[in-house]
Amino acid sequence: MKGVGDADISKMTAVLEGIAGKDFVSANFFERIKNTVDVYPFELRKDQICYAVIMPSSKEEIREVILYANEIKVPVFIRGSGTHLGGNYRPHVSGIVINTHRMTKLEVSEEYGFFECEPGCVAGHVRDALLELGYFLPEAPGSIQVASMGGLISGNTSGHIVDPSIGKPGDYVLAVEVVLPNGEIIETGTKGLRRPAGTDLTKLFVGSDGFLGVITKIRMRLLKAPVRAHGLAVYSDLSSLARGVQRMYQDGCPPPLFMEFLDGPSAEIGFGLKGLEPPGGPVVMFESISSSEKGASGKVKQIMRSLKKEKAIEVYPVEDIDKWRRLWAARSVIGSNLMQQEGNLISTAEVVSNLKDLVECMDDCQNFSRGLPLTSQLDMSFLFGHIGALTFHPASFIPRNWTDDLKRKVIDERFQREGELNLKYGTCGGEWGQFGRRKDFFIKRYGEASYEIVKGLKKTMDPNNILNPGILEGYR
Amino acid sequence: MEIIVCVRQTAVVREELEVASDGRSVDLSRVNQHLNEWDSYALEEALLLVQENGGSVTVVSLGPENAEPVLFHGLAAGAQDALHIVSVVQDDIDNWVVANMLSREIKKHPFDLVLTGVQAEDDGCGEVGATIATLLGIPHASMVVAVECEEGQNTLKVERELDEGYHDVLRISLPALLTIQTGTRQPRYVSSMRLKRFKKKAKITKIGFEDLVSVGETVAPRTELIHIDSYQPETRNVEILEGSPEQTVGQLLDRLYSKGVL
Amino acid sequence: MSENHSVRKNSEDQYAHELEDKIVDIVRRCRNCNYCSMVCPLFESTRGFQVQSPSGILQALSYAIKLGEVDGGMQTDLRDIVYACTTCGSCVLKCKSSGPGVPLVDAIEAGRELLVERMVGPMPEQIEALESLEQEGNPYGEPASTRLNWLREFEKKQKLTYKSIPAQKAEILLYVGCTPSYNERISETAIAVMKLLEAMGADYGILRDEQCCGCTAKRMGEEGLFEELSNKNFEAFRDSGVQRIITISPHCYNTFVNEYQEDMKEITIQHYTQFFAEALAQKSLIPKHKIKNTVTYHDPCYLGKKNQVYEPPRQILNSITEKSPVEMARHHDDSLCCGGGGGRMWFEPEETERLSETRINQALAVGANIIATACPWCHIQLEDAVKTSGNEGKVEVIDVAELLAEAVAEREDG
Amino acid sequence: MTNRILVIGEHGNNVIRDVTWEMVAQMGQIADKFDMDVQATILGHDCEEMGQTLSEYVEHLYYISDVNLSNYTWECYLHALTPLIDKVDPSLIVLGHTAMGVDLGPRLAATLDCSYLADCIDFTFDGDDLVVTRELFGGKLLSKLKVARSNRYCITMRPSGMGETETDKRSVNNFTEITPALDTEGFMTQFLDLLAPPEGDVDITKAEIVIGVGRGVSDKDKVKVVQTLADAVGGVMAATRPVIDSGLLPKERQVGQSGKTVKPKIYIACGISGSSQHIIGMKKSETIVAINSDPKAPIFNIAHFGIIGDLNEIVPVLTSGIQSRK
Repeated sequence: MKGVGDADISKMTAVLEGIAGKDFVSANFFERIKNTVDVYPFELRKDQICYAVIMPSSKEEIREVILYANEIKVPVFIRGSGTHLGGNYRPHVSGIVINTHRMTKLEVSEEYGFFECEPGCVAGHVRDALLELGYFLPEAPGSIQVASMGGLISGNTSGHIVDPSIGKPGDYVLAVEVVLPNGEIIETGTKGLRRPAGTDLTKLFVGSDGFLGVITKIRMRLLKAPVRAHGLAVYSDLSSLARGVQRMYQDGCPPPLFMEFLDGPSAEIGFGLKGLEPPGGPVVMFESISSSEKGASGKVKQIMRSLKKEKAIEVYPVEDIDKWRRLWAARSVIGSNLMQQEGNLISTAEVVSNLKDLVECMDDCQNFSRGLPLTSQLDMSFLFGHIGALTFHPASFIPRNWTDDLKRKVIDERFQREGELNLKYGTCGGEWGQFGRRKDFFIKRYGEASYEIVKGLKKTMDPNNILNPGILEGYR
Repeated sequence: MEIIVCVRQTAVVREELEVASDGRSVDLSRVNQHLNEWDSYALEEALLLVQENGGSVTVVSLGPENAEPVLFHGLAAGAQDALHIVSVVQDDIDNWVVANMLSREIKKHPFDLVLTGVQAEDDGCGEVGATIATLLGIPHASMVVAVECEEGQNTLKVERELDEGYHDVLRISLPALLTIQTGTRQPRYVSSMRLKRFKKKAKITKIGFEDLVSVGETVAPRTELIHIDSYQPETRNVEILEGSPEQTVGQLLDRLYSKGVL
Repeated sequence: MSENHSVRKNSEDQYAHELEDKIVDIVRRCRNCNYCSMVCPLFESTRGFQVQSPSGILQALSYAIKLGEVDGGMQTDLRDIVYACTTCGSCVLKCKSSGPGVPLVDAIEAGRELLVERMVGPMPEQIEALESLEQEGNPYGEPASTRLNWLREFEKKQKLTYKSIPAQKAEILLYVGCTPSYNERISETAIAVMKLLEAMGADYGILRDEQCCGCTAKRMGEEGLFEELSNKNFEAFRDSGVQRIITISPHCYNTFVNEYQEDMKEITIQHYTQFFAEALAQKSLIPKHKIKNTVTYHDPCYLGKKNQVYEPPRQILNSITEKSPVEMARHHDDSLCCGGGGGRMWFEPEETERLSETRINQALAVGANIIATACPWCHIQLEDAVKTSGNEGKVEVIDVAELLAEAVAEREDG
Repeated sequence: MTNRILVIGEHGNNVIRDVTWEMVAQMGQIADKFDMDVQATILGHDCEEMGQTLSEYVEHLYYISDVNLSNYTWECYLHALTPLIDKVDPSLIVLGHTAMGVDLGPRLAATLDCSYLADCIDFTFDGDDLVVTRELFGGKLLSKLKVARSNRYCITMRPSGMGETETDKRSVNNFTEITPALDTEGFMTQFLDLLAPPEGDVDITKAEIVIGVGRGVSDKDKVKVVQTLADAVGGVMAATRPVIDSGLLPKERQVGQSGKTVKPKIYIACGISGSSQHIIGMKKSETIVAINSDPKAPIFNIAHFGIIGDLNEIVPVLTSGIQSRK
């Protein structure tokens, strides 16, 4: 539908109101804006502002919206909480936004051994609800207190969780209910605890970057909440820190659930903000889980032994849970802190290493901005990440007074560099999805043939390219 | 569209009013004054009409020196010009004189539309509007609740409020005078900071009666106020029920049931 | 009338631009992470559209300023969005958990100022209140001359030793505030506070010509009116020579402490709960008997979240209750706003579930039959909610001062 | 000054409006007192019958008939009336203080260049001077005004809401029909449409019990409280203009001059001060109960039973009281 005018918008709105009711459709200019922007730090362009926002309450309503969108050839974007850091899932052309805010049913069926939730459920709420019953949600994005389950499962991201420890959320998803881009509603998977052998369509939608279908229900296995134990190591330099982590794996230690690191400067700030003694060097903090106190603390000791071997300044278990909470908070506040204070714009990259080259990758990430004309001008850069998952987040702060155009250029530069490094180490991003701004990388990494497969898939399932267009095509 | 809005300052009555010792006037020394509610709707209508159709708004008021605030209010709200016909204590004024003087001043300016409120909060006469229209020889419509400019033609479509819930719709040719009813389009709020700013910079044109009346001519009032009373209710035959809520309600129900109305 | 066409135009208008810059500067620091919406009473009590959350309001404001084509219906849309906020400050506390925090409420209130300056704000229903504030010094359309009527009535029942300031001098000024002065039910709080001051034999006085502290004007975005009121009040305070001011409303308290001129710091400002908690500690007030009911305390946002005064009211309640007070599911800095702040007392905001009713249910859930609060507006909101939720007789809303006054009062029976 | 009074009658929906009867009645008294004649006129089209009826109560009735008078516009009425006024030469022209009177009165007076007084609640002659009583500040004060001596006065009379009052027939039936054949060519105002009041879910004029709410009922909650009372007594809710304007209740619930007129068995006025405009619309109710915190409120002047107090306290008690007696 070219050149959508106000008249079309009000017509569209009327139809949508017919679907979800007047109260749950908005053509309010500002509501439309807010549903188009996310954490990704770019101003949106006027031609990106969505036409209308609908908050459906059921898969049937979503189905009707999708059918209508196909009929008038207007794209549909699914909106969870808008917390994607890379801007991958952000609408880049105008369309209808389906906001899942109202779809928040959560049912725990202990007798079956699984729980089912709707896409609008906030991961943090699900986590807490499960914990009350003694269960554990295999999800830990930084934004857990707002991020929606629909988004997390569509991206199949576990956030900070160390994959070798418990894998990805997808490994626990037994089934999903999906509204297809052609309006069909299907359910995949099983009600049993055993996953289908052979073709399991669940895998198609979990981690589909959201462009193959709208997930309207997620069924996940219930996991007993583990016992947790914690440890911390301080190093004199980042290379030995990296070697320590390598050692942990080489020694065959049971991988921790979480293993974060901060470089000197960010540790300094983070610890300071949370009223902790500055560690006096780069620091690794980790959490091991087990079914028993002994098991968990045993794992921590085992890991500590490996870490020690790489001349750590100090390595010790963290028994005071409150201290651990503050440590955990310390690593998350750095970004927001500088942004809130200065209004500077934070740009983070996601570089993943292979085990063998971890030290070299650490070194590359330290010099992330080397040779980048703009990025190298930034004096404020930090390095932190989920080192247990071999993941680095080189972060830089772009001064508030730089022009939007310059800011864009910097971020592009950094995207390029991120790509180069992931290519170099034969890896890929582990948290932020594969397409959107990463499409070019995907082709370089996996080749045109692979890209064609996905395109073909999309074409078959969404001939009118109605659902979340742009993610697959990629955009800057 | 050139619009002239007649505005007036009236008292905000929140307390019992004292009749002055002369028995012919009300002591308003302690009472706050503001823009007559009906006039504020007229002003808003004018500002919106100009926003929608272009043109400018002029506010005019007849009143004593201390009536200036309503004119500043008009300017701060968005009027371009303000005219103040200054009355002095000696002036013997009734609605006839007011309408007469206003029409004389309005004649001096180009206009397509004159707006007034339906009536003033104090005397509630609703005399001035239609009288001005007559004196200007232009049509009027009173108790207007909606105005619509008709493209091309030099006419307006106006909706008026009638009795018993009825409304009527008229076509009226310009120039014309409308008296605007309240509850139509919410008058904008003018902040005290805005008002201060405009009091500093804005300019009000002052006009004296002598500028409007030729030598020897007099505009005499047609009514003379002889006496003001505080309200004496017509003899009440109401039975006021006394006591706690429970008691009063009890008595009331007894009576309603015995009367058989319940 | 370009300015009515846009929230951005009319560039010669410097004051408006300062406001716009202030807003843009604050929003720039907002990462739009939406953590705030998770604790926002507005987001919780409405349909949950994105603009019904703190970051949503901020985005709306900043884009209105950036895109600058906001006119007609959009202006009222923006107005309704910006005025819906209760200004409870939960979002600011949440934001602080990940750094110094973005002053979201400041941006929202600057937005209201901007809308008022552009003659888009305030909410239509608030205009009468502002006119009344300007003319009578209270937002209730009541004559200034009847402000002390409650006191005259009270004097008929009890001999009082207060001084009439400025005619007489006193060490402590009891700043009554508008709601206790004009709202019959809330006058009871003022009366209780006076009984306590009398019981302490305090040297206190009341302003003969008290005026609104200006909080309401400020919340509605009427900065000019706020300045007029605050200047008048400040002069009255200074000239009275009092060393201490005790307020009944947390809103007056917050205004005096955080929004008045620097010199105000020379006078000790206390909410009455702080003052009486000290009095109890120093034994200058001694409870004679204890309250048997199960009491829970509702934190007024302007006392707790805005000023971290959490404990004094609890200390008071602890000292006068038989079984120690119970806490509702949400309390202290996680407390749930009653919905009455931010000028919302004067219009009907969207509420799919009324915050005050939610609050009543939280109180019933912990078996409380008295909800104690220390804010006139919370009091009104909660008392209404008891009625509208059909819980009359089950639970009662009483001000901390009333409970304390009862506890210290001479009585034969225990 | 002549001894003739001319009443300009009003009608609507093919009935003579109450205000017309009120004017005829009051003018009758004045006429008797000061030895004057009451004459009246009715303007319209196909209204002869009404004219005939009215003619029995006045010295003379002029029925001005023209197709252009089927709907009121000040311009047509003015053109139709001025010749008649020249003919009758009345010293007192009386209109109702109604939408029509407010619109036509000042125009007529200014055109005839005679003095005008609006919304008079009482008047008398002092010699040749007309002395009228009217309200100031919405009824807070009463003012007496003397009208400068002249040959002609034009006034609008406040409708009392009492409608047909005791008026004896003036025996002789003098009825004249005038057909002015108005030429509206070049008229500046043109009637386009008459809009009937909005149809509501309920017709308050049919209800036997009406609960009226005024400014005292200032928000949704208070409306709720009153609604429960209405439900308890099986009545319907109505309101004064300010309440309607504030959007708390739909327009079709408005009682008063610019709203509907109700005559229920019981009218319970909650928080209604009793402006004349409202009283007109409910005064004829069989039993009027007023609940108001202000003992001075004019509503108590016409109420049968009054409770002075805060309606938020009293209404719930009343509701439960009624439920318990059922």
